[in-house]
Amino acid sequence: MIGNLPTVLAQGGVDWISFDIGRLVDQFWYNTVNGLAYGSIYSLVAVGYTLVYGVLKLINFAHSEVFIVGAFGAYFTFQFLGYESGGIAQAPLVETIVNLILALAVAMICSGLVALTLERVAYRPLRRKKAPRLVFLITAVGASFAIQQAIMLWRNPNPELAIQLIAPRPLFEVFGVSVTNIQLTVFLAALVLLLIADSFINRTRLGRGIRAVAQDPDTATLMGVNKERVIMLTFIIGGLLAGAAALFYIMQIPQGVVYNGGFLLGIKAFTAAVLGGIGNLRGALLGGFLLGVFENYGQSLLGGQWRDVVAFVVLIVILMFRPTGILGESLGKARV
Amino acid sequence: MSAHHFRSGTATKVPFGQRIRDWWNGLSRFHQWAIIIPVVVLVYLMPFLNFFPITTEPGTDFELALFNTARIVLIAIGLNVVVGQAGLLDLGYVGFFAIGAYVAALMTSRDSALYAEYPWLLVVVVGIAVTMVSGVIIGTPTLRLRGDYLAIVTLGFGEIVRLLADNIPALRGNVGFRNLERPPGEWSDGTRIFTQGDGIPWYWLTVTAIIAVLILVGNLERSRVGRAWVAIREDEDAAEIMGVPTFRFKVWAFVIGAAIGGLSGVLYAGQLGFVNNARFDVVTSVLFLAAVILGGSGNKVGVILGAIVIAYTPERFQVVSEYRYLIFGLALIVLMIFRPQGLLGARQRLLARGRQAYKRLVGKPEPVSTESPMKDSGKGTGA
Amino acid sequence: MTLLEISDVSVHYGRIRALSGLSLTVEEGEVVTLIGANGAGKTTTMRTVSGLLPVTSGSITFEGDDITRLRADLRVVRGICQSPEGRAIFPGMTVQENLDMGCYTRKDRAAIAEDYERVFSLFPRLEERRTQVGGTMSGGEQQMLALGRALMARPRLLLLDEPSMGLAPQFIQQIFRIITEINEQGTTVLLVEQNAQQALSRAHRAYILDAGEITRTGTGAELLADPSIKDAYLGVG
Amino acid sequence: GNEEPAEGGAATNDSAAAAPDAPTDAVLPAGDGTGECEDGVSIAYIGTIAGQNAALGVAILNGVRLAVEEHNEANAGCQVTLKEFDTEGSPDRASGVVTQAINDDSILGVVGLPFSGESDAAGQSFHEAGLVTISPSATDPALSQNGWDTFFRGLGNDAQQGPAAATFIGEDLGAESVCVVNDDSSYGIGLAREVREALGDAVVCTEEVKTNQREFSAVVGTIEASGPDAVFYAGYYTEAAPFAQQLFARGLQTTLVAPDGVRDDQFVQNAVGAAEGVYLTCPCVPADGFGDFFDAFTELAGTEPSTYSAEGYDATTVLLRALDEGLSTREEVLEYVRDYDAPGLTKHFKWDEDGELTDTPVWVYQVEDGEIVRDREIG
Amino acid sequence: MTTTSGSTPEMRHHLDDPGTDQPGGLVGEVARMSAEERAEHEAEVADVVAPDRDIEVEVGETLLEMRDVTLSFGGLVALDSVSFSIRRGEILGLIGPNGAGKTTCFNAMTGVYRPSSGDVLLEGRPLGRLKKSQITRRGIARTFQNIRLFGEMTALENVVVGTDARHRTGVLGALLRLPRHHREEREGVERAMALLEFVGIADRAADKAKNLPYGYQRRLEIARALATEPKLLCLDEPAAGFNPAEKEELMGLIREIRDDGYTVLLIDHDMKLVMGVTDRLVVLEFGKKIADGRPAEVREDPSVIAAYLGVPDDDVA
Ligand SMILES: Nc1ncnc2c1ncn2[C@@H]1O[C@H](COP(=O)(O)OP(=O)(O)OP(=O)(O)O)[C@@H](O)[C@H]1O
Ligand SMILES: Nc1ncnc2c1ncn2[C@@H]1O[C@H](COP(=O)(O)OP(=O)(O)OP(=O)(O)O)[C@@H](O)[C@H]1O
Ligand SMILES: CC(C)C[C@H](N)C(=O)O
Ligand SMILES: [Mg+2]
Ligand SMILES: [Mg+2]
Repeated sequence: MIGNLPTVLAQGGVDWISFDIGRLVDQFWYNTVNGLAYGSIYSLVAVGYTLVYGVLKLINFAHSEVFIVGAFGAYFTFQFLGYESGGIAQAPLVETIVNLILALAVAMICSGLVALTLERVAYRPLRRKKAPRLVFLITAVGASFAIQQAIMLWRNPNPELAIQLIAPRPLFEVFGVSVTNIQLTVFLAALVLLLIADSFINRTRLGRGIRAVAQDPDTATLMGVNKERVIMLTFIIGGLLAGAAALFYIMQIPQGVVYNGGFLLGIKAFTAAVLGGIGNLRGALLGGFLLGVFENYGQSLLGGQWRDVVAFVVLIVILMFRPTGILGESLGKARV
Repeated sequence: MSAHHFRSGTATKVPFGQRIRDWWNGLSRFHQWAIIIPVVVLVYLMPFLNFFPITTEPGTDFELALFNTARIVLIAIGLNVVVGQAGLLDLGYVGFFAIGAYVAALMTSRDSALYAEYPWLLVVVVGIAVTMVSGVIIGTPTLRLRGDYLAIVTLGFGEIVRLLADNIPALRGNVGFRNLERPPGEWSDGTRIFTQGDGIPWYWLTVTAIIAVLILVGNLERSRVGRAWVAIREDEDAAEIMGVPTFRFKVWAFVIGAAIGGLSGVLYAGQLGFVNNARFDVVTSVLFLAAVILGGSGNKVGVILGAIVIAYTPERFQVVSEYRYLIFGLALIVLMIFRPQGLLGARQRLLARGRQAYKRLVGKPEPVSTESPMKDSGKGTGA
Repeated sequence: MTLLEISDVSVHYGRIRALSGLSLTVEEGEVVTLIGANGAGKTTTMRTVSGLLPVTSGSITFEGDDITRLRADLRVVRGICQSPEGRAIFPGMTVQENLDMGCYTRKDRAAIAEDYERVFSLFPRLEERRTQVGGTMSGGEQQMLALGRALMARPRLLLLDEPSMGLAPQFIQQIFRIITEINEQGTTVLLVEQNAQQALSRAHRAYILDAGEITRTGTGAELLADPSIKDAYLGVG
Repeated sequence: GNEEPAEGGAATNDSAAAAPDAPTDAVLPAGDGTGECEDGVSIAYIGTIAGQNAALGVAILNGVRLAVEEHNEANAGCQVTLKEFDTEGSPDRASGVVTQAINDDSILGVVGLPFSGESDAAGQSFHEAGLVTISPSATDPALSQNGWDTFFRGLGNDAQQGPAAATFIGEDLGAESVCVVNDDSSYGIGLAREVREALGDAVVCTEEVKTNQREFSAVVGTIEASGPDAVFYAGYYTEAAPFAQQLFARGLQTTLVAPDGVRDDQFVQNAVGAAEGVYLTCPCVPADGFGDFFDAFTELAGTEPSTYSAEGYDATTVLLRALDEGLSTREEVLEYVRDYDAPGLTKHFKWDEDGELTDTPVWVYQVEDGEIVRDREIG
Repeated sequence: MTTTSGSTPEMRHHLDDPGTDQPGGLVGEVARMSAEERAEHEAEVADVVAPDRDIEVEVGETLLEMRDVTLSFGGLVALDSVSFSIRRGEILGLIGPNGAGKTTCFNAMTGVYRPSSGDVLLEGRPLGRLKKSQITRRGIARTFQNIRLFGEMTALENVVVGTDARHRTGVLGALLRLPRHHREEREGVERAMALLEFVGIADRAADKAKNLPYGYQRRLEIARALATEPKLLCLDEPAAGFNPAEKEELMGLIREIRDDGYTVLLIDHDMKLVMGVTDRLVVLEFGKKIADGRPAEVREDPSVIAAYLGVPDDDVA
């Protein structure tokens, strides 16, 4: 009976959500460290969304598949290098580093190629036909489906067996929280890659071309910018970074290279991109880190099942106050 | 006779959707009805056209496939109001569908603490009302956002709805609600009309709902409201400055879309008789969106076609079930590349009365097509 | 030498034909003006020359080479630059960055620095506002920026689509002075202007465009003197 | 006897109880070869085939296939078709699929549905359609309490498995503190409840995870904080594998015990090293003693029988017996099953009015060297 | 077609005797009507264009007042304590060098920007924090310097959107097609069509706005703004992109708008147009008002000459 509504809700009120502030405080630094490591992955993937969005105004739904193909690439490199799935490898440091760099290269190339192919096969023909913007969204979805399914048919729906190149090992402590070698590597490597990408976009001539196409493709052409090349370039950069993210992802979470494993991560990364201000590379970076960290805080405060809810609530709240994201251009374009 | 200098191009070919529309608009009212009525009859008779190549059997029960297709059509029509008309990119539409389904579940499943023997029609009304209210609740804070910021926030809300269903015990998560009540009524032999197994009554019910919704939504589109939506879609600032209370109309678009989504949620839950948290994810939202865009965002007939493609294709190819999503994904790409404006492009023609006014003032009928104002008016008479 | 030659070009927008068999030539070192009413096809012509619109028939040659199918950005490399109608500055870029875009295809650093000087001395407002975001500039300021940007490209052929639009009177005079000046320095100019009086008096030759076709051509002075032209484009009195 | 089967895939350790032999009087699918039935009669397997936790479904399905094959070979007069329906293992898909099966009039009996959640969602439909179902594996005790007269369970339920597991954890393992983790399925929730009730005060923490969850740091964190002697995970292998991995990656010193939903080689494979030493309870009877069945199954499926393969085989046998009698309506088959009273490979089949069996074993297995090996009978 | 090539004859008949040329198109249609028909037709058009004929026509009391309005963007003061007022029935010109703050003035009046200090008063009541759409309903309409039309809508629909500002039908009315809705729809469309004719682009009513040439788009903007039945019509550089002949027609059009009872605020850089049509001029420079008076006076004002007009140059004026 409707009369039960209060009871039902009250029961909920007591039961289903509780705020554990103690845990939030206790695990604050742990979450911060962990969140930053996770956030680096979001950031790297988010850049791909943001760049493509900037130039084509397209939410590239298939970017999550660009990512997952990179993950498979890295995974099979590990296998090729003779690492047994299952065990934790104990190779000498130098060898491990070389192998990691190798895997990084393969992952980046795989993702880059997929991104490029996508551009060629799914988007360029549409551009030629001057399709409306939303149509790209649908081919993106179609491509995402197709790639996922192809991987699934090839591999089967189960996650690949875990391979761990390096075992997590605490390196040092900050605020009483140990930072593992993996976390540190991932964080630093991601930061370096992001900085390179950023200076490429903001400092170089080609980067300026990208921004010009993003703002007004026709006029950019009138300035001598080769639009097609610029678009290709953004897909490649996005793909390369997603590939890097993929390697970092399997370093942190060895379990989970699975055909649809990119999906949720993709959504989170896109959320991060929007959070930071879509179209803005630094925004993607900031958004990724923020999202990673806040998710973890929320998880501590409310419990693991609320983690994703927290991510979206953070997004909504921030957009309420900054409707174009944290670093988004405010009204710059919308002069009346 | 006109100052106009355009000549119709010889090389350029007329797009398919345009041709259909030109043809349709060229028909008299009488002829239009003469086509509409048999088509509607045919639609109602679909369940009896259960033969190759239309049928989905042996993969899926044909009648249920029809119902599911109709259900997606209804959803697409609702989403089209939001996306196609008002231009609000909503990636969380499945949330409203979910709310409708959950209202039905909460009111009519014995697993629910709120269960009582409500008349089924009341469930429909409550379902729609609750989704509308949630449309307002979700719309009010988010509709100040523009474009894709709105898209991601709606996606977030859609996910939040799903995750709440996951996490609030009263909503029973994955376990779900069983044995939902169905509409009343018995055949003459005393068996229930609406059962889980028989798709036909459900299909008819949904088709009827679709027709009603089409009429109502059509009324809106041809009114100030529809114009306001398009204006907002085109240039929100300008619309506001031209006196259109944009925010209010955006919320309306959202709420009307929500109501239709809620209605189809109630229907879905009723037929299936079971509701849990599993089918309300982003992918489903995106599929709904795909239906709208595939058909031709903004064009009702197109959207219906799009929904049919989206819903029917996977059912049809259930037989090759392993490959069906691969086929489906590739089909989306190929279809879009071949028909980038959607199966039927966006509607564009003068308002009904505009045609009369135009004729009176310009002294000849409104040119039917959009692109060329002086369609095929022969060799221009330019100076 | 003929720098630009458009012969018998037709252009369509979907089913609409906007240019029908248009032919015109621009000689090296000339200022050529294109005049016509709203909707005559002036902008269409400019965009076609720049390569933003494909031709349905006819050909365009530049310095004797057929560029009909050449990509738009490569035409810029060859020296065709346009200041488009309605300014079309990059709204999210600063004034400085917008100007930088003007020399996207240039590599001669020293000359670029010189050109900055020149643009800034022509439009001091731009120098004051170097870091302002282009999209927030006033209409006239944006027009200055668009012109400055086109000048930064140091093209062989400069296409100006209504450069005086939105400018205050004292700037309009200046714009026309600049046109003459850069022309004297060797840049060929194809100019679309509604300020026909000024345009014609500055132009070596002019074309009258109507309904997608050239209806008259002659030297600037000839056309200025023609009463029917005067009536149609120069206003009464 | 106590001998190992010739193939000896499953290594037995010393402490392991012997696997039961096939009862000599067990009724087998082939029957006496005199079955007579109408043309075109069929039975259905409805359950996961390629969806969630597919391995569990496939293990059963192969048992069913084997039974039908053996039957058709032996009974020239009664050729039964097996129709397979994939529910993808999820309750929301099941309803639609079941409707389709119900609408197929040639289907006179159903083996399934394997999982409790989907059984729960679909049970009413079967009841309304009067189509008999024998589940070889669904263990949620509540399933038999819905008044569905078409529901028959071919094994013990979690009201037996739960307490048995609790006893095993408390007594055999000697754990004094236990964390009980469950997923969000009816099965996980129901089983965890039984286990918690039986464990009483020994339960020091309870956690819930979601279907398809892959990341368990929060749950593992809580467990770590409670430092239990043992962890009981009530759910399926898809989530259990990464869970186990992440649990032990933190270096927790605890024993993981999991139920039938985890008892599959996929778990061992997916969890990689983390599966080692994990105890798996299961109301399923070890099949390595059923020589002929074991061999025939291995030949047909290419793998050894696994969880509930034999139970699936037995359940099919019951339906085939009915068809051999020439029964041709759902009503008659239902009636036949209701009155059935005969031994099968795994146990004796005679259902009470709720559709439950009386004498049902529960076993515990352990992962040793990457193999799931039988340990002992616990209930 | 036999009109003088290049001009837009459709506008002619608003200005002078339509009999003197033989226009084609719409005008031709009108020309072929009999005298009474034509008179009737024009009365009809005029009637719909300005339904509130009883608006004060002679220059009357203050309609809008800018009171000490200051508006700054970051460090840049775009309007610096600007005060002036517009009287009912007048055509007021707002001029000044590029970047002087003219468009910003419009933006402050129409609610696009809020003044940092000071007030905008319409009919004595401050606009305060009214929403943009509410301000439009209160009676201020505008065109945009950078054209802002609804590109995918037809020209006619663009104008009908303007008329909607005066409609009262709600969503429910539209949903159920109540009689009032019917009436309002009919009136709106008729009025919109008449307005298109009024600005001279009726024959392109069925074209998508984005496909119209620049000059037509400007006219369409005017029609759309008029459709909201404003008390004050603000035109931001309406003549940009017009040739001198067209500008002249526009002058006639603006006068006619005023004669129909509207008050007009006009920004333009074309001195011939501004001097020819306005009753009064306000001059801004660097966000400050530097002059306010009749065109003839302002033209002679040395500070205005220095700031804006430059050395008088007949070519340009
Ligand atoms: N994108 C378009 N789609 C369809 N038609 C177009 C498009 N752009 C321009 N046109 C049409 O082509 C014709 C020529 O337009 P164009 O812009 O070249 O005129 P113009 O001479 O530059 O006019 P103005 O002086 O107003 O700028 C016009 O009638 C216009 O309606
Ligand atoms: N949003 C903004 N942010 C920063 N500066 C702005 C913004 N809007 C306008 N400005 C500046 O304020 C000044 C006034 O601009 P406004 O558009 O009002 O000029 P205007 O008088 O209309 O000039 P024009 O004749 O060129 O159109 C300009 O210098 C402009 O750069
Ligand atoms: C196949 C089995 C593991 C199924 C499980 N016992 C359940 O009830 O869902
Ligand atoms: Mg133009
Ligand atoms: Mg301005």
